[in-house]
Amino acid sequence: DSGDKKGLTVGFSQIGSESGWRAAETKLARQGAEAKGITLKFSDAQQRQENQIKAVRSFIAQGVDAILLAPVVSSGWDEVLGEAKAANIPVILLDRQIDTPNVDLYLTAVTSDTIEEGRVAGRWLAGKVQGRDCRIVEIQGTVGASLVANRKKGFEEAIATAPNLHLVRTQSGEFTRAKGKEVMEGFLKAEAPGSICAVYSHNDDMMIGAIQAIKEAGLKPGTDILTVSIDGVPDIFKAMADGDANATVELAPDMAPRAYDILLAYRKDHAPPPKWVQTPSKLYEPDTAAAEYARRKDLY
Amino acid sequence: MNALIRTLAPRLKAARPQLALLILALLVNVIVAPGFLDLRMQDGRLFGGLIDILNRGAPVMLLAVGMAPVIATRGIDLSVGVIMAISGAVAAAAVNAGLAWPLALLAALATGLVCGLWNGLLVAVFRLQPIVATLILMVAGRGIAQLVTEGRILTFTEPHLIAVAGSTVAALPLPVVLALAASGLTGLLVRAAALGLFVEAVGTNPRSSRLAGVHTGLVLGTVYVWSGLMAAMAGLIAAADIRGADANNAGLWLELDAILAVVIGGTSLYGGRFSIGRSVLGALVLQAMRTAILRAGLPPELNLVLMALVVAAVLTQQSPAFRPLAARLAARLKNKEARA
Amino acid sequence: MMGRLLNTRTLPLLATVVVFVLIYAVCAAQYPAMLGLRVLGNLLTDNAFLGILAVGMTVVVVAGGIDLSVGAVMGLTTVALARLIEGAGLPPLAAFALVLAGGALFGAGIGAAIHVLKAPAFIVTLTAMFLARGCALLISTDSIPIHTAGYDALAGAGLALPGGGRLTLVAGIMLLTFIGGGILLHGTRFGARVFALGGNAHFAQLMGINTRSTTILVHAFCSLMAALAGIVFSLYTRSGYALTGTGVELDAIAAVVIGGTLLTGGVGGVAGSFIGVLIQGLILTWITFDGTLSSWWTKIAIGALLFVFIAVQRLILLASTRYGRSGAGPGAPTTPHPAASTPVARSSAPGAAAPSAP
Amino acid sequence: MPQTETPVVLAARGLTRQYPGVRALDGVDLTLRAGEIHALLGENGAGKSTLINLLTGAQRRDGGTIIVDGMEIDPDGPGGAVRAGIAAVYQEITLLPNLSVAQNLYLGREPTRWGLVHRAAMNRDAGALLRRFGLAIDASRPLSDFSTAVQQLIAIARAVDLSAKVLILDEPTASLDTAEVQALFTLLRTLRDQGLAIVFVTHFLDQVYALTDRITVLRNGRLVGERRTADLPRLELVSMMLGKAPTAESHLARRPATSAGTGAPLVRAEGLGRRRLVGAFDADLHAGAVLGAAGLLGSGRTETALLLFGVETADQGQLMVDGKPVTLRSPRDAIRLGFGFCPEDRKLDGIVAGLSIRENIVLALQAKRGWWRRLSSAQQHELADRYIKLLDIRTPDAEKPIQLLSGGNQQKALLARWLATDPRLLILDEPTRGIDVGAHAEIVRLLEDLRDRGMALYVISSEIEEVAAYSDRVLVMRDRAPVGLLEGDSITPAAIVNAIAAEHHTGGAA
Ligand SMILES: Nc1ncnc2c1ncn2[C@@H]1O[C@H](COP(=O)(O)OP(=O)(O)OP(=O)(O)O)[C@@H](O)[C@H]1O
Ligand SMILES: Nc1ncnc2c1ncn2[C@@H]1O[C@H](COP(=O)(O)OP(=O)(O)OP(=O)(O)O)[C@@H](O)[C@H]1O
Ligand SMILES: [Mg+2]
Ligand SMILES: [Mg+2]
Repeated sequence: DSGDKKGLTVGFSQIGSESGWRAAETKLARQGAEAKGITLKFSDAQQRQENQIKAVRSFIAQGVDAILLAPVVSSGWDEVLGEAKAANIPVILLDRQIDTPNVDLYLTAVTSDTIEEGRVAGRWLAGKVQGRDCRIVEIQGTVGASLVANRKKGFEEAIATAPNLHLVRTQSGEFTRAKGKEVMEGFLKAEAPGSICAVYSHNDDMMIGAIQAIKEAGLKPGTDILTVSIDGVPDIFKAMADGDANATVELAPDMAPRAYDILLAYRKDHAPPPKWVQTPSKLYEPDTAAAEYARRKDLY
Repeated sequence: MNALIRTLAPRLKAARPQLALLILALLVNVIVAPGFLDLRMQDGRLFGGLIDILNRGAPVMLLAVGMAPVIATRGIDLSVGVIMAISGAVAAAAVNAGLAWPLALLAALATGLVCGLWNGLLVAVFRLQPIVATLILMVAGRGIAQLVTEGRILTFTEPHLIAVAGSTVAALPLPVVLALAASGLTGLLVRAAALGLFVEAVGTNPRSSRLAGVHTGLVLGTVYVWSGLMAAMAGLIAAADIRGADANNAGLWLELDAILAVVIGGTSLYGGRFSIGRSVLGALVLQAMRTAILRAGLPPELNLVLMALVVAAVLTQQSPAFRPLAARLAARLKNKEARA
Repeated sequence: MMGRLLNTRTLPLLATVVVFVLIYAVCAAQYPAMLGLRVLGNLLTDNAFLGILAVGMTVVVVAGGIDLSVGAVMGLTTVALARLIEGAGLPPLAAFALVLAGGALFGAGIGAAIHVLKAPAFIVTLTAMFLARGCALLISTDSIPIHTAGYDALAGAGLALPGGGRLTLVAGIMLLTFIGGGILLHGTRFGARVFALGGNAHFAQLMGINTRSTTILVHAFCSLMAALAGIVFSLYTRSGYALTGTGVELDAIAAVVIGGTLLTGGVGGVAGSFIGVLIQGLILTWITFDGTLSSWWTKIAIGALLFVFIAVQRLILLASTRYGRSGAGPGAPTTPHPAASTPVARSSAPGAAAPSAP
Repeated sequence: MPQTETPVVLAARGLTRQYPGVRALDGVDLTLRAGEIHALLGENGAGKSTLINLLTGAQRRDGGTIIVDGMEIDPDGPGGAVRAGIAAVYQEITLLPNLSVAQNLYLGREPTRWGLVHRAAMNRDAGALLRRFGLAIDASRPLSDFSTAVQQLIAIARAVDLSAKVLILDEPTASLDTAEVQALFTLLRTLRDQGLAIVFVTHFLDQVYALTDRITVLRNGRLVGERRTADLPRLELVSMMLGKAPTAESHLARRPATSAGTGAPLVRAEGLGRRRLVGAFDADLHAGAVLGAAGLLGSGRTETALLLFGVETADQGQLMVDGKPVTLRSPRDAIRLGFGFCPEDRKLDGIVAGLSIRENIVLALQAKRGWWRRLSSAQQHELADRYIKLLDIRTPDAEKPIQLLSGGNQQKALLARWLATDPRLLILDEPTRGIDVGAHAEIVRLLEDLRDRGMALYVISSEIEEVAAYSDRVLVMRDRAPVGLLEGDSITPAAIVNAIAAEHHTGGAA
């Protein structure tokens, strides 16, 4: 194959555009490609695995130089990745891992550790409330989405070590602001007034909805009820800066640029990269929120 | 006053099945969350479970108000969910671009109008089957909304726009007032003017209606435009509620809720008779059940199954086959009792 | 000859084929790679499950109904299969038989509910969709890979085509399903009953058709096809996942409608649906080949292309029905004209037809 | 005619059917003997169709027994009835327009080969079957390609082919012309002679006497009596049906308007026509006069009405209203000019089933007034009640859904719809089809009354005597083109028949 960087064509099969976070990931993928002189073939799968498989097949048919895949589910990729391999096209997984006995099918995976994200959130909460008794409600993502089980599992692991933390209610907010708000309203009604001490949300959008619900119920989010969520979208930093939220665990959206670097390095020296390039799951608190907001608001 | 009673009484009587369902759904809520029926006044606004249901149900109420006449013409509007998303996005983008809030509101409503006009054109002039005609906008419309927001949630701080969902009129949240006012206005338009008769005539026999001089194209166009307008209003409420336009998720699958509400309201999907009031009741029934499911504290994996069972029960209760069956069952029970 | 070829039934189909060929030609001119057998093979394989769903949907729609539950039933099937094979250790073929039977039963239940409750299919199948999806999530919220050796062999089976393409087993199943569906719908007594039911359920009943059993069988068949699509999908991905096929029912309906089957029932066929499926696959392939469209422009493009297809089809139909008054287009509401204008040979001579004053 | 009593094939006893607000059938008996043609007679709404529906199981009965060949049967639907040897042609054509003619004929019992439907055989058999009815049509064509008359014949053919013991025909001749009726009668007589029991419903008394052996009369859902046709004089039959002695005067005495057709016409069609629809025709419609249209089925009479009412747009000729040229692009244009139109297909183009009688009556007037000037409920009720009374529409109240009325009463409600708009020109396509003797006379009187009050009428009818009786001019159509215009004293049934039949080569080689 040609080793020149110029004229490199990369196909990117994105899950869809269901959230601001994902829009940011796509945006960074495009910007990064432009910066590195890569021609990016982008395909939006609209949340469907079959569309992703179709896209990967089309990429192969077009003879791209590499494929980025943000898989919507963890299993079911062996066949199509096998085809890519047979065609000698390296595949880099973004954002989510896949479940396969044959890790040779892809070059590497650039993802965060989603269980760890839950753990970070749980550990922060345990530290925050110290020994105080705390009844927690959880707003989880879409039932069946691949992150949900892990973010739940990690969080539960972390709070299991602290006997004073109790997860009392969990309901799905389907990753959306509106549903997050509705679910939180329900929690506030269903639990005895003042008895909820913290909310854990699987993403920031739902948390922003929940914060509004808490406010509308006449309580002070961040004070009366602690909040911790995952993603690190600009609006949650704004909320933290305003004192309405307590913590967020960042899921860095710059997965594609990292993948480009790996890819270019690989094409240069043909040394296989590590199978998992883990992105950090950093926790942010209000102290840095204003600065972080300023840094991010144009990124999204 | 007497006249009011005379017009309302038969309607209430016709709405007995829906009222029964609503009461049942509210009862479930009471069981799930004691204190559900409590109402309290705070800062000049009523709070309580009933208000929540009205407030949360407002968007679907509006959609159902627009959907009922559409279904009565033997049509269907699958695009209302995305019209919500587009209009919300337009409003948010407009205020964020510095447009005055009244203009932003008008722009959002105009968006709904244009979308409805497009649907109406395809159905009435181009003569496409309504499902297909509105499917086109359903597919493309979400993209249009995302084009406006670039896939982000467009958060806004314009107080007047937020007030669409956040303010209070006569102790009720504004969305509730808006939804009720829209149903009242639509009801008036439909029954006090002749539109209702034309809609029902076109829905049952378009050929006869045309021969009788009814402007069928205009009637069809109007109902889709109205549906678009109602959806735009619902979209404004949804955006104002979360202070942001979420083009990706606003109104997602709500068209199905609206259709369900209209059907629970007793309108046949084969066109003909329809009732705005009962469709609104249908929307409330749905919201009450959804609220109960959300608050029951059961694992979320069960949500869909519960929803399915609830709708199945509603369908059974409404089915014409159910009444004699229930009567027979009751009779048999009575017999058994008598024998025992 | 031309007249026979261009009658009201074949015309929508012909228009669909013409549109398909036109668009394919445009695509191929832009991206020559799309011309190869590889892309064609992919088109069949990648849309195999959709094609199978479309066969079932065609039958339901011709019978005057609709089925919104097919995507969910397909998803449920994939999870059930994964559980049965990976969890319970059932041999794949036994698991297939089990889910097919389950699918048919589920559909029979839908049909029975529609008949007994006199409820519209739209709502009953919407409820069934909630139920199937809910059950799938109860079985497992995770996606479950299937690694049984036999499964891989089945999934990998296929014929190599020249040019790097493959005619896979799943594509073969789809083609067979279309042939089988065509025979069922157009060649059997059952098919005639389906058309009768869709034409006018009440009249069909007056003509002695058992509408209850027909409704039940039609929906059983559709869900059976959904289960088969689930099997194909699980072979295609070698895994089971509860959210598989979300929204696919609308694609299937669109394929059926593009293929010239009327949603009002009584008119249509599976051949058109086949083209409808290919057209949808083509749209997506073109969009990926293009590769410059953002997420939102992708959606807009899909909607716009759908519109263009339907518009072109209607224009073709309108242009050709100018030479004969009858014929409803695809997507057009049926307003049958009772007195069409075809002259008819009468055996009684005009002289003999003169009435004698009574 | 059989002299000795043949064995009873079917005995129905005490059949009862209650609809909300109407007891449509109240303990009615019916006895059918092998090899007889049995007329079932009664006014509109007497319960004839209901009785038939109960016999075939198309509707559940509330009481009574049906015994076929000594065995009690309980048909759970038309399928069950067919298995018991009973087949029926219903009043409205209940065939499936989306299927081919052959498929309609053999639905549910298609010939098969290797388990698949043997289309070629089916089409062949269908062709052979239809030839017995004088139809030489391609049975593989969709049913919707054919006219009502042909469809009616196909429905009859299907029932004849299905019936083993009992054949029921509910107003089979309503849309057939004389030749077709004769052909049908010949066939029915053959079937009778083969031992079939045939039930025949009609409103044409001539046909009753020409064909039937025995008569059962219903009135208001009750049995009035059963007689042998030969023993029952016409006048007595009519009084059995009406429940009172009929007025002596025949409604078919010629009574044209006294001063009709003079002066400028209200509406004048000059060479109006449309390609592939109907050839150019001239017509003058005067206030206070009736223009009749006569012709065989399919001669293009309906099409002239479609052009005059703007349902189809003319592509040649000129329409003048009040001496001014106008172009009609839709029915609304015509209505604005004060036209009204009662179409021939009641079910498809006329009634809005599901809406009440009241709503059906006010529909055209309301459409004329527009969206905003709504008729108040009080006005609507007043209008509906007035016309229900004026036209003697048999219904408990105006709120009943119109599709539950008997056919004749639906026709009257449609007439009411147009009368309510107070039209200047009323176009009536087959206004007396399916209407009973009593109502027939009423409608004819009503038309004369409307004419005398200065309305212009254009009446299309297949009943030549009727056309001859009240028309001031008669337009004769053949092969979609006008072939003659009769005026004044030259209008006699014989003259019309001659005009239809004469010089058929000039009628246009369409
Ligand atoms: N489905 C129904 N529901 C309620 N009433 C009905 C229904 N069908 C018929 N009726 C009523 O039953 C009575 C008998 O109707 P039927 O159709 O049997 O009359 P008919 O003798 O056939 O009249 P025609 O000569 O006009 O056809 C009528 O008063 C009619 O309004
Ligand atoms: N005897 C027939 N056999 C077959 N087709 C016929 C016959 N008579 C008419 N048609 C067709 O039926 C259609 C209906 O005829 P049309 O309505 O123009 O005639 P009409 O004079 O109004 O007759 P009608 O007496 O039914 O009102 C026409 O398209 C004609 O081709
Ligand atoms: Mg009758
Ligand atoms: Mg006619």
